[in-house]
Amino acid sequence: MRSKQGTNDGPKTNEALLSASGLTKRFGGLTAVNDVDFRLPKGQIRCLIGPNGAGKSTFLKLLTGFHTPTDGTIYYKGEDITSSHPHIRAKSGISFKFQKLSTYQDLTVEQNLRIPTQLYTDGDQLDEHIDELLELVELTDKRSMPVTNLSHGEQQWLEIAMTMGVEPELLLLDEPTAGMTIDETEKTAGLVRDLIDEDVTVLIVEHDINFVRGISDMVTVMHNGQIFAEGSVEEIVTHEGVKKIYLGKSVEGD
Amino acid sequence: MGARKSTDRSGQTTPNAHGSGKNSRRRFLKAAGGLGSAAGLSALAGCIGSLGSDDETIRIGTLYDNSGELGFTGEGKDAVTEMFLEEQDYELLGREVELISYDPAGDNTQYQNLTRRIIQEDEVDMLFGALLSSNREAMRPIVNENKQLYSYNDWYEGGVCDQFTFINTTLSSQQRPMIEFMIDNFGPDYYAIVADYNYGTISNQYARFYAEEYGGQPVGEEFVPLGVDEFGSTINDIQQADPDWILSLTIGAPQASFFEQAEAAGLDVPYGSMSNIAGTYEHKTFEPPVMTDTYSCFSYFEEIPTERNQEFVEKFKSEYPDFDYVFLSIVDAYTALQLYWEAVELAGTVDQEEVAAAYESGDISVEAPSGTVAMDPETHHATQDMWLAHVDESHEVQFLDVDGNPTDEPISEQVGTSDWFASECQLASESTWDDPITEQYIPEEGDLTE
Amino acid sequence: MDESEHATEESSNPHHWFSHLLDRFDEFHARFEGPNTIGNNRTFWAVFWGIFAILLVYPMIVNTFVLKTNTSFFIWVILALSLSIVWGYSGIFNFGQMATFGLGGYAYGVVAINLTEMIGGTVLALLIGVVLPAVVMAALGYFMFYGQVSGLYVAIITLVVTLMFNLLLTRTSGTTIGDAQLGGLNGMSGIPTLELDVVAFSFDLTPVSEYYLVLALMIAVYLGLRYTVNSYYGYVMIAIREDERRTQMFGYDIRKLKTALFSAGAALGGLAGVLYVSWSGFIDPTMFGLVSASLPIIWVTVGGRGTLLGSGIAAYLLQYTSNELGAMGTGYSFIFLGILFILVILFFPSGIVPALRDRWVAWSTTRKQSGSVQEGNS
Amino acid sequence: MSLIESLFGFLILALSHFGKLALIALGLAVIFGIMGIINFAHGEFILVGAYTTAMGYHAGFPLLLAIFVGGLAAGIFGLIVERLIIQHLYDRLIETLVATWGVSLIVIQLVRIQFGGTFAGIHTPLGSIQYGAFSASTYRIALAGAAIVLFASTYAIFMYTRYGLHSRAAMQNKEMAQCLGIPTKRVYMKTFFFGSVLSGIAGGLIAPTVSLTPDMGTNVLVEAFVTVIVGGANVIVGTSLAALSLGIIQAPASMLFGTLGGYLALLITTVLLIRVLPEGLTGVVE
Repeated sequence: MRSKQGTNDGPKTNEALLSASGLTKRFGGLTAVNDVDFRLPKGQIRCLIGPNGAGKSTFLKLLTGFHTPTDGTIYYKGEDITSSHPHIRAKSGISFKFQKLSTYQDLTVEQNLRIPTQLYTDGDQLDEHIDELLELVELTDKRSMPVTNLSHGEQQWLEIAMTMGVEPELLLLDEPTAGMTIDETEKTAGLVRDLIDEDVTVLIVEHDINFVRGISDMVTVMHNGQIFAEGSVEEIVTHEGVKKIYLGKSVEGD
Repeated sequence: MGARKSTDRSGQTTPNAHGSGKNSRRRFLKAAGGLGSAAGLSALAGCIGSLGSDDETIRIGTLYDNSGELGFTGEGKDAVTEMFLEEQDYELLGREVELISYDPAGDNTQYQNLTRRIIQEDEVDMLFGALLSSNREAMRPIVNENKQLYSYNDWYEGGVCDQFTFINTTLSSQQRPMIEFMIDNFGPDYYAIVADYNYGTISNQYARFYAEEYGGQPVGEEFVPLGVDEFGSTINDIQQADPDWILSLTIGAPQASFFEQAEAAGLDVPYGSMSNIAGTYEHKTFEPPVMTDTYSCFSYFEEIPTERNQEFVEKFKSEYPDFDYVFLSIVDAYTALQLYWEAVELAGTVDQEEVAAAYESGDISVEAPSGTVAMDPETHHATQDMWLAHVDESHEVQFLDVDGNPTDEPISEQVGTSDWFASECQLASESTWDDPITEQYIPEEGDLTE
Repeated sequence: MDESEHATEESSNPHHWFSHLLDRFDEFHARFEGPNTIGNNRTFWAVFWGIFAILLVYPMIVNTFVLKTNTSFFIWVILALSLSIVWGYSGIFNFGQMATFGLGGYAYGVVAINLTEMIGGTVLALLIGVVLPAVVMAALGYFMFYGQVSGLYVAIITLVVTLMFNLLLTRTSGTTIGDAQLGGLNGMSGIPTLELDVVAFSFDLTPVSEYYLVLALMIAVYLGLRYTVNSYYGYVMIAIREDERRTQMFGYDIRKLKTALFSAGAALGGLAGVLYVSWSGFIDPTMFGLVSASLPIIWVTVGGRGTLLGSGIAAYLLQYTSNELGAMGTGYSFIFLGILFILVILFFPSGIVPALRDRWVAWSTTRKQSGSVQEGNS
Repeated sequence: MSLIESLFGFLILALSHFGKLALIALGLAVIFGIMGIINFAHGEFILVGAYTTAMGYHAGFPLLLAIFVGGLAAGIFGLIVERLIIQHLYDRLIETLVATWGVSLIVIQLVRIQFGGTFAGIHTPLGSIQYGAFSASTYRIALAGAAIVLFASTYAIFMYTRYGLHSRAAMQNKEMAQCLGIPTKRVYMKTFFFGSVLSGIAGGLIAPTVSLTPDMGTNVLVEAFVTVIVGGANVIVGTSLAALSLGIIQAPASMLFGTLGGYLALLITTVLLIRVLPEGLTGVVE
């Protein structure tokens, strides 16, 4: 895999890989994201939680360029990327995994991996790289199968491998464990943890607090389109206000 | 040119009186099992085509739409072709005549395919066909490439100057007596509603030229795309221009909605029409008084009061009761056959080059239902009588003379093509079978006046 | 989709030179094979070249009329293949593929008529006939794809643009470009046939040589596209078709890619248009009408959207059938086509050819299974 | 032409364009808005309505009754199409489009074989109104009124009936509606019927102003499409606004540049609008 430059800023430095200021998104009368200021230091694994409709998914989509913000600015590696096109952001190292499963159903496992990787890896190393990724998600023996033959969990992992194929520096995962069994969730957690070794910064939207506890350094809580609280997992779990906003509300879905 | 079926026929199905007879003579190519062995079958079809020729039989081919938008017009032409052949006992020069017809269904691609088929596979001695000018123009390249004798016989804007093509029908330039009549009787200012394609715009050029010659001018012109049936702004515009009369060059059923809408809007101006009544019998399809005071000038109307015509109309209607108006296209198809028969008899052979020479002899002239029709050697177009029809409040037709008095005579006799075209097109003197001219001349601005 | 039972596994062939030959045969075809196309085994290619051989001797057994007609069917096949790429593989529902055909035809006609005296004039006309639709559709594509127009709206815009061409060309009865009369609804006629008289060799196209030229082009286009869809570009096309946004998030500039694909498809459609006009000597605005515009869509739908082979076969057979129905003189050909069409969509939603392929695969798999253990799920 | 008169003329023209566009688009909009499918045979539903109305009228029915019968006939025809074809193709936009195109081919050809190139029309009723030196057909102005009535009724049906509630739910979120126990398949069937009836009534209403030909559906199809697309997903507000604004654009364009100009203006506006507002006018309203 591509060796990351600048190893001197090891994990947990204070330099922000990504930051947003005054980020706002309105849909007609609804304000989904409201004046959010956000910093994500390089190398961190951050979880984003919050009740239904808190604006988490919208926030992620603003970061990927999927939505254009109504107001505010997004900086990535010190550059203003607020109005740059999604594919430009992807090329500069932001990779996104949709909440909804979005592997390519008409292609084989290997072809699915080829789509992201072939843009970033030289032709002679491509096959090798794909082998590595297949191994990572333990799908080597299924490489020439149509994706439709894979289980739901396997497809999720394949997609994580695909998002890794673009050599990301920042990985945005929208509910990677949605619809998974407990075993599958554990395996996913393992996969995400491995990413730390790859020197990737990760932002995960997640509900499963056990999952969060297992992998995350820091947690950000969104509520009503705003950042409600931020801190370590333990701080958040014991936070009175956070308890309150979750009370009586569904912890399912966004 | 939209063929219209009239009210009381509306509930009936396709004509069957002539259908059965025709079908038996129509050459069918087996398409059974077409899917799967296409290539093989068309190969087979090809072999049959070349084997089946019989030198004794004379083959006449027709390509008239029997379905599609103008299907009814084509059915009329095929019906009258059959009637004519029956009158001749399917004989010419003592030899048997075989009729081969296909239905191009109004599709130019089909016209091309079938023209190829009828010439190269069926090897017809004479080809009749095309309804619209665009159909004809699709056919002509293939006709010319194969040096095929060809008759076009449906009213059009004029201008085809082609060694292999012979044309008998009303040309836009031959309608000039109507323009003169309208200017003399109603005034010089007219408003033109023109179908926005070749037939309309070129005919309009002729109209403008003749109007100028007779001291009139357009006070407004509206070009309407084919298929448009919305005339609100046109009617407004006409009322603003306040013309003495309206020149109608509307084509097709959608555009005929103009008359209904004008009537509904209370527009009360006489129409001088170059495209209605004779061919598309709006006076039969609209409820009176929509077409009141329409003046139309063509070589043929069903109502022409000559004995020859009334006999013809009676015979045709009794044989083909589905047609309760004998429109121009039917009679022109009949006359085209008369002209061919005369040319072949004069030539004494069906050899196409010799028949063409006979057509060009200057001696071809027949007594058609419309009157005397002669073939002009230089232009390959017919010279014929023009009738001016007036539609009254109850949609009855009277024929008028130049002063507007009822008459039993044509308004002008033996009308030829425009002077401009006659000077441009000199086939007999400038074109030969082996070095043919195959043009369509379209007058450009100023061409006509020179 | 996938069907990779390569017939390469058998070994112990006593005739070594023969098995060597077979290997070379397979090797040659490998570049055209992959999970994105139908027909990835020795049998397919044997049949393919067999049919090709028959087509090579075809002119010797039929008359000019049949030959000419077949040539036009091949041209329609090329048009179908172009839409198969744009719509079938890339998912851009282009209602204007016939318009690219018409534009190519008109461009060729105008240039060829004007340069009829010039050596290589018609070849230049051919090039322009290919480039012009590509440029026009690139501009339209830029307008649409950079404006985030997608899906159904692309269909509507391409349809509306096609109808506008129709409307405008109908009005050109008096319009001339140089020596060429556009001719309005009557169309443009007197268009010279393609003359391949560039430098090395020179011959006028007779019906026979025209047949061979079009046949060669059809085969070349088919193989070229098979190569393309099984390469890097093929995966990307399918990725765009399946999920534009996902693909974009991987770093692909789908706006650019779609514009390029749209334009490349137009170039191919233009080529077909040029060949057609050279074949018929005539073109008219009905090429831009609603009925014409839907023809390629019918072929691709009936044959199978995700397959080049299916689109091509459907184009050939449907054109053949409507030709024959036309000659039989019935008004029922459209009714027949309409019913066929609905039945295919209801019962073979992915098209007839893929459905037949699936049957075939199922049949041959069960046969193999009953004989020996099946090798590799595919 | 005085200013007042030309203003009046423009108003009448815009009104009649609005009326026609709104009428021919409504049925299509209902089906598109709620079921999300494009009915390419829409023009033929209008044709069925128009032909049936004319038949009824010639059989001696009063015009209004004949129009009602026309609407019913189109509705029954729609129901048959839905049962035979559409119900198997829900959620498959492109397939529906192509299949309904097949229906359109069949209907046009059958009508042509059965009735020939044209069909006896209906004389335009109600006479004309005079303004200064100008006059216009009263019936055509009445059509705009009819369009408004039809829109209001459609609105009422959506707002105040059980079917309306269900269909709105299905439109918002199909999965959710299903979870709530709404029989979406039945709702879709009813919607298709309802849309067909509306198209049939539209056909009956415009029948006295146009020539009845087998191609009449094809002729209005593009205009109907364009209106619905410009309108966007909101059936009532979007479509009526689209018809109004397109009418207002088409009227002066056709006054200035003739009928062709008006038609081109309509098409060009549409292409530009889709580019600027991919959601249609609905996007602006909401």
